[in-house]
Amino acid sequence: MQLSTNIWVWLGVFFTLSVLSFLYKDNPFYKLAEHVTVGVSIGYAIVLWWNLTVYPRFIIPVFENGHFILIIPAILGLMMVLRIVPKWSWLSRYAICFTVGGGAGMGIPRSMQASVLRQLEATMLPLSLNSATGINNIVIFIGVLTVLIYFFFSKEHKGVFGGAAKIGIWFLMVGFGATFGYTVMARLSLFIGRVLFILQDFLGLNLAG
Amino acid sequence: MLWKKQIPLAITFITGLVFGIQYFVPHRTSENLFNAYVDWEIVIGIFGGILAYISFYRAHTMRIRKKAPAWQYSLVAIGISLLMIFFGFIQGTETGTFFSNMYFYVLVSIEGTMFSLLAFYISSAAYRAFRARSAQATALLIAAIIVMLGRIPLGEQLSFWKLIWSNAPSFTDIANWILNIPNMAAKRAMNLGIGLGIMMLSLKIVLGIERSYMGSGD
Amino acid sequence: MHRPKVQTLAFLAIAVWVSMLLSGCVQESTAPAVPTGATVTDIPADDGTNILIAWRHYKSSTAKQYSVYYSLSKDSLENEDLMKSLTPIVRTIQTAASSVGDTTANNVCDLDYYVVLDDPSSENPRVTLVKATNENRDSLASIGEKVLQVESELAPVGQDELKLIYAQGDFYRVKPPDAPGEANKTTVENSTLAIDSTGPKIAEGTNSLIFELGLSPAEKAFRDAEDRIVPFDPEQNEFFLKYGTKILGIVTSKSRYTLDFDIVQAFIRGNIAPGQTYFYKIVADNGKKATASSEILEFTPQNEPPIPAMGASARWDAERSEVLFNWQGFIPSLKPFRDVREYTIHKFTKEDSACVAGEIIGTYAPDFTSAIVKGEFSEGDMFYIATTDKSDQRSVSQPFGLTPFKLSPPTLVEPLDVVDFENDDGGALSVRWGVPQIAIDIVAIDPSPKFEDKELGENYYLVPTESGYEIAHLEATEEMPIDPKAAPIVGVKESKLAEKFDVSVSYRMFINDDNDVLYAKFKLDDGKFQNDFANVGSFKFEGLPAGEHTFEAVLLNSAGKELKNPEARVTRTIVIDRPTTYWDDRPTDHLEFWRGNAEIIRKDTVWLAGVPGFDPTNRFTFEQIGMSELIERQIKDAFPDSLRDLGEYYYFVRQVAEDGSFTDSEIFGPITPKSQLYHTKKSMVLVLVILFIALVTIFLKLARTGRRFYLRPIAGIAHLDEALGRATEMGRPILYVLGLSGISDIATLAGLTILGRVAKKSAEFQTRILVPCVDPIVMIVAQETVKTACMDAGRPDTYNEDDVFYAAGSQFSYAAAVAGLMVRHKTAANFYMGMFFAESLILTETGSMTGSIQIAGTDAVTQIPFFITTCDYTLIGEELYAASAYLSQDPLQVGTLKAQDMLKAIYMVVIVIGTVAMTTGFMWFVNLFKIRLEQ
Amino acid sequence: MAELKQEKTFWEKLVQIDRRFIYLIIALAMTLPFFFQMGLPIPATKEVKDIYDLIETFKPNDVVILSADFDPSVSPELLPMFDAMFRHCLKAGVKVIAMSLYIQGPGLIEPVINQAAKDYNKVNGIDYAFLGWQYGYNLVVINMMENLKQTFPVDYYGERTEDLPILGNVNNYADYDLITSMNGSSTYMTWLLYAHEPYNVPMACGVTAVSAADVYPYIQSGQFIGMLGGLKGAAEYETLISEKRMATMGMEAQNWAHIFIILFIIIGNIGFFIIGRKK
Repeated sequence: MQLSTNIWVWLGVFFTLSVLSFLYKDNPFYKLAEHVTVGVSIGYAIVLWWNLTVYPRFIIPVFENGHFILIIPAILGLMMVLRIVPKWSWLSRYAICFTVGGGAGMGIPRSMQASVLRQLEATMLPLSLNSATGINNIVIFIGVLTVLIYFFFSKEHKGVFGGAAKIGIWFLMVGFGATFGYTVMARLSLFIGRVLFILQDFLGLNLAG
Repeated sequence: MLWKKQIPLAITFITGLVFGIQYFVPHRTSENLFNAYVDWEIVIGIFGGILAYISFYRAHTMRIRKKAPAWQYSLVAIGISLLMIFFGFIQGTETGTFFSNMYFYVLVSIEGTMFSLLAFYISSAAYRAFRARSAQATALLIAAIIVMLGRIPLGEQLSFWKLIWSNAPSFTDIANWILNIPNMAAKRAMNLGIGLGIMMLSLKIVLGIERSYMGSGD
Repeated sequence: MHRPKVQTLAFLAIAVWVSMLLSGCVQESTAPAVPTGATVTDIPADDGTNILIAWRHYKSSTAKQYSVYYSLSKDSLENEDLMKSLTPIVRTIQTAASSVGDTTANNVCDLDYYVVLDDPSSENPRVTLVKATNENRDSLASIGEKVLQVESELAPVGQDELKLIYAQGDFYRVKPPDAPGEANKTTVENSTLAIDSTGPKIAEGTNSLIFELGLSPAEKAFRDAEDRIVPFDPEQNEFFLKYGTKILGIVTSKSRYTLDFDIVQAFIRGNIAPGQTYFYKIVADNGKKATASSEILEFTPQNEPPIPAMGASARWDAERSEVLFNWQGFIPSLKPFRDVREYTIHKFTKEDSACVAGEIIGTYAPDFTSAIVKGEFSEGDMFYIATTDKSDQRSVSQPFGLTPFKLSPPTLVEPLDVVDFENDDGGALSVRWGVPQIAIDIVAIDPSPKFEDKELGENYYLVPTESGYEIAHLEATEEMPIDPKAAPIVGVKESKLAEKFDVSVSYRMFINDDNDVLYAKFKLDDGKFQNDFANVGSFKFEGLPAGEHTFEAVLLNSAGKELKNPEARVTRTIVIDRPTTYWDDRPTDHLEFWRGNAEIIRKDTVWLAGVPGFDPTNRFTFEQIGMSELIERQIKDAFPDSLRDLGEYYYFVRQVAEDGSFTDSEIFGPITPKSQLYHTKKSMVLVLVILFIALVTIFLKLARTGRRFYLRPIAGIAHLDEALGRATEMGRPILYVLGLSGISDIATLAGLTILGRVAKKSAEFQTRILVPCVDPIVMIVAQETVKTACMDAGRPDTYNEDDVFYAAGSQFSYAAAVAGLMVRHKTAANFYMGMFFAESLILTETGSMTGSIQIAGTDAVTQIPFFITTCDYTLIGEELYAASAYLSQDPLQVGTLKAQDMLKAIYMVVIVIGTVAMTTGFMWFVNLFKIRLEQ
Repeated sequence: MAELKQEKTFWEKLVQIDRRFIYLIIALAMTLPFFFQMGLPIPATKEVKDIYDLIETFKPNDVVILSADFDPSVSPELLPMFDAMFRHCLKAGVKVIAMSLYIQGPGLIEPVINQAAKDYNKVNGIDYAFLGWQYGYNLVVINMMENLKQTFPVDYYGERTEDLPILGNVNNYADYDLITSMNGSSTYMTWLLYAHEPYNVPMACGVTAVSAADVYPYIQSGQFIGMLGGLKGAAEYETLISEKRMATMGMEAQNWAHIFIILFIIIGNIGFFIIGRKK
């Protein structure tokens, strides 16, 4: 183990600790970290924004390849910026509506295909009792149906319907359980990532061994 | 009124309609229209980006001018962002530059750690708050525990019953089954609902029923 | 509070950065290496407009970009300003990520090597490394430099003050590894180990042998020699790769030698004239204003005559009175530079020994390499093939004679057709042929192979032979050293035969888009048929007993019916008594596809003497666009934009037999690709979308017109009131959290609706309600909501604006603030209605510690579980919307909800029917919902 | 009131234990294991293996697109995935294209890419391409399905993409053999909607454990070939390419962290019931 000599690593550790200090209570170090993030990410964003989009996708095409038509969307884009000028903010709507409308229009049939049709198709499975898959398929069939019923609001949960809804809630709970377990895992992984950073990059321990 | 509401709504409706239909039309013209639209959108968005940056600087300069509580932080934020821009353009963005170091060691450290706080909150919540309040909550917790055991290497070792009956399913197997069968079923049903919700929202937007995206004001 | 502390902090931070800017952020730019070793290659047999220039790029050089300037006049290269006017060929160098600074430099002082250069004056001297001995050390020191370090990884340039020398030489550092390398294994299938009087033998058998081998003598010698630096020896290539590390850089006290370079190539294509002499110069640029340029060199492109046709043959079928000519027209790798106008086949006569005046038998476009000529031929006829290029240069093949032969032209595949590609933007046509066909492959493996160890004596070696391996008993002696390829046998294992096998059968479908084929169903021995619903393409059988087994597979159409044609069914009976692989042979129709189009042919200036451009009736003006591949029984001729919309396209298909004889189809066409207006495969989506829109609009209309719909009571609402009651009893305030997201979020809106209800009730009970907000807009709306609620309750006095307030802007600060709130006010009931993220944990945990009743409602799937386990009641997902709709009875919300319900109902029906159909193998319904939009 | 004064029972004390104590335990549980590694095997689950196997079947000219659609907040989970898959692609010698729909993505993956390139001495632009980021989420996806080089005129280092040898004949959807999006939210839906569904490009995804459970429906429906779920997924992939890296190491800590969380839940609930019964 040898301590890192890289000033940046030290900086990283300093901020890691400043953020962790929030566990004790909200404090200036945490606030500093919070604002540094904002600063860095904005600066970072602006540079990439220019290097990777504005320059190659607008400046070059328009001023070198002469696709002047692109000036129109550019103007629309600038109209969007007018949002911050209360008097002119309504102008931004033209750009926004153009964007949002198209997006919405594209979305409907595509979601229909990807998250409805394909999903329905995948739920049509051959049921049978004499093979593991067959039985699993039965479980899936019941599961999907009953959960759909649980979220069906036009009929009171009574009788058979109510029974189905009850089964549905159990499926939901198992599903949420899975999410729960996985989420716990995720949260822990995040901290482990930081621990690894401190142990390896900062303290320079060789853990792989 | 007309200029501020009707026409924008009309634009939404028309673009929505056109590109809804476009999906079903493989014809060249429709292809070209689509691609042109996408190109335009990208340029619009690129310039829309300015909005975010301006509002950032506005917000913080405001705080500094107003000497709002803890305004010094805004000073830091602005100062650092300017530094990033300066070095990003002067020195480039490759590994080892100020720009990339700032990003990789500072930003990543901070944001990474911020969310890793949750590791602690979740552990104390696990201890003090996650309660099997009802049969269903119990089922949830049990499923969760199985998944948690199934997703770690140790899970195999902890499946003690395998000592007696060696080809019984281990925690890992059970977890995988839960994830692939009941969980899958439940999530599919929910996704169907969510998908509906999304389409519903899009439709309302196209039909001009949902307008909140247009921002406040008349 | 701690303002001063904060101030100092902030400025301290700034200071840290400023100091950092000064620390090592500055790089001085080192000039790149002078481009050297330039070579010029004139592309053979081209039209003299192509030149390939290659030179060395040293990896440690800072060169980022090379520009090759060329011109007819020398001085335009000498003079900077004139050079600016030239447009160079630019090659950007993709530098391998220059390492972040760490180099695995290793010190080799005590190895005592010296660098000696062949001629130090040259730009890239050749390095020799000499190991010093006591005798020659001093002399070496005088002519060379002592090696301090050898680098297997290039250090970033400009690190040290050493003189950079770009040298040549290929050396490896070879260290004897400290660990003894583990024995490598060789398996010999289908054999047994027979041990007789003469010793062990590898005999024919059903087992497999695994030999554990020690290092071969040669390898052992190489590996165990002392630590050394040796020039690379291709003979021992794999040893070098295994035990050596390539040396890329050598460091002495004075200089840093770089040995590692790439060859960079630049093409000059077109815009140079044949026969002219050009001058050129290569300029290296490091992207930071520092350049280095080579001296001025020259090249002269030539328009060579075409390569004469090779391997020409004439196979004569007397009774068909046909001759099949075959020739190798052009070197395939040079195709892009092909300069051929036509091939002509001539009769060869003694008189015309110069091959200039022979009678022409046929003329063919450059893509052709074979032709069948009808006519009367006689023994002893001789021919030659002349190749003419676009500038009328001509070269002729060796004269060749007839060889009697039985031509067997294949019968053309049936059916065969050229169709417009469906559902596209008119950018493709498609050639399709053949009937649906299936082939199966069977792989049987021993799931748990058992081996027994065999005993062999000392000094047995495994010697590779032509046929395989043999075991030899060898003793190394002075006069006869052991064959270096032979490896000492450390151990032998022989497999025991298995009784049970894992068998996987995979099938292949040979089909095209015109065939209506779904997948195969499959039968083992006389079991039941099973369908491959999931299109896995294979079936697995575990623990299949050894012996004879019958596998049957048949293709099904989209209606789940068996295909009738015999090719669509296979029945294979094979004996499985050892690990086996069986392969059905694939259909072997070998097709060539030829396309003709007036525009394209002109574009490519394929042009026959006497034939003006493209002629749809003359096959020899067509160009070949491809050959048939194995599985797909169709080719998609998708036109790049340059070849689109060029009017009429013609095709013909040539089917070639094993022996090279062929049959041509009739010419298809004219065909013009069409741009479809409707995508037929998306019909189901269309239906559902229309249904969706219809339902939504209808229900919204109805709801607007005041029609009341039934909504089932949501259990959660009852709990809300209960919690309120409890709060009132305890006389403690209640807390209402609207979540993190903005006003446009449906969840937030639902939350606000419910807030209205809660606020109204709490106003009636005169219970204080706290609403901390994140989003300013949400806050304003919330204030309005609460205010009106108090009005409705007839208790405007209970409304206190400060109770609906802005807590904090960022996620965690907000969580902390609200948590504090709970503790301070000992809130009796907490409501969480809206969109939540990770902070939900912090809130609900504190809530449950303060022992308040908690009721949550959100559509954030990842947070719901935490609410369920920490709250007394949770509105899950859409229940939240439902609750809000139920409370507000707002037509918009209710209508939406009803429409969604209707669609859900439809989903359920579809799923049920579909499942039944699938279970009963009633496929057509399921297929309505199968949409696969092909690539 | 009287009740409050009453002496606290063992369980009450245990349940109301100071949270910082719990923080300490869990912090140790996530740190110490690195010093006492168990090196337990991490067998790959089907979802992960399927991706690996597919790439194994690829030929040198096949194209794999790895899209790092995430930001630092989730990088501990997703970066190892990217790392493992990127390395596998280099190893398998397929053309691999790294990109990101999130502006913060490129900065994260660049060091990883460089390191991997160094370890396998592969060259940018020849063995792999790093296109960086482009504005427009779904627009980028739509656009690159039709024309990659127009969508990304330059790569992350500002080289014109036309000049990159690797992209020589990589132009549109027809040339992509696998797209894998690592994302911390549901960006995989964008890819599903605009890449997989219309063009049938094979897709896989790497997601944070948080959203992993929601992806299974799409695997079962065959829309995704497979999925890497959280750190475990990454670790499994590392096992497959037999390289012990960040994720595999992380699992050492993950083991104990999970065990302790489970213990917390159990103890907490026992306490809850005992106290409950007393009241």
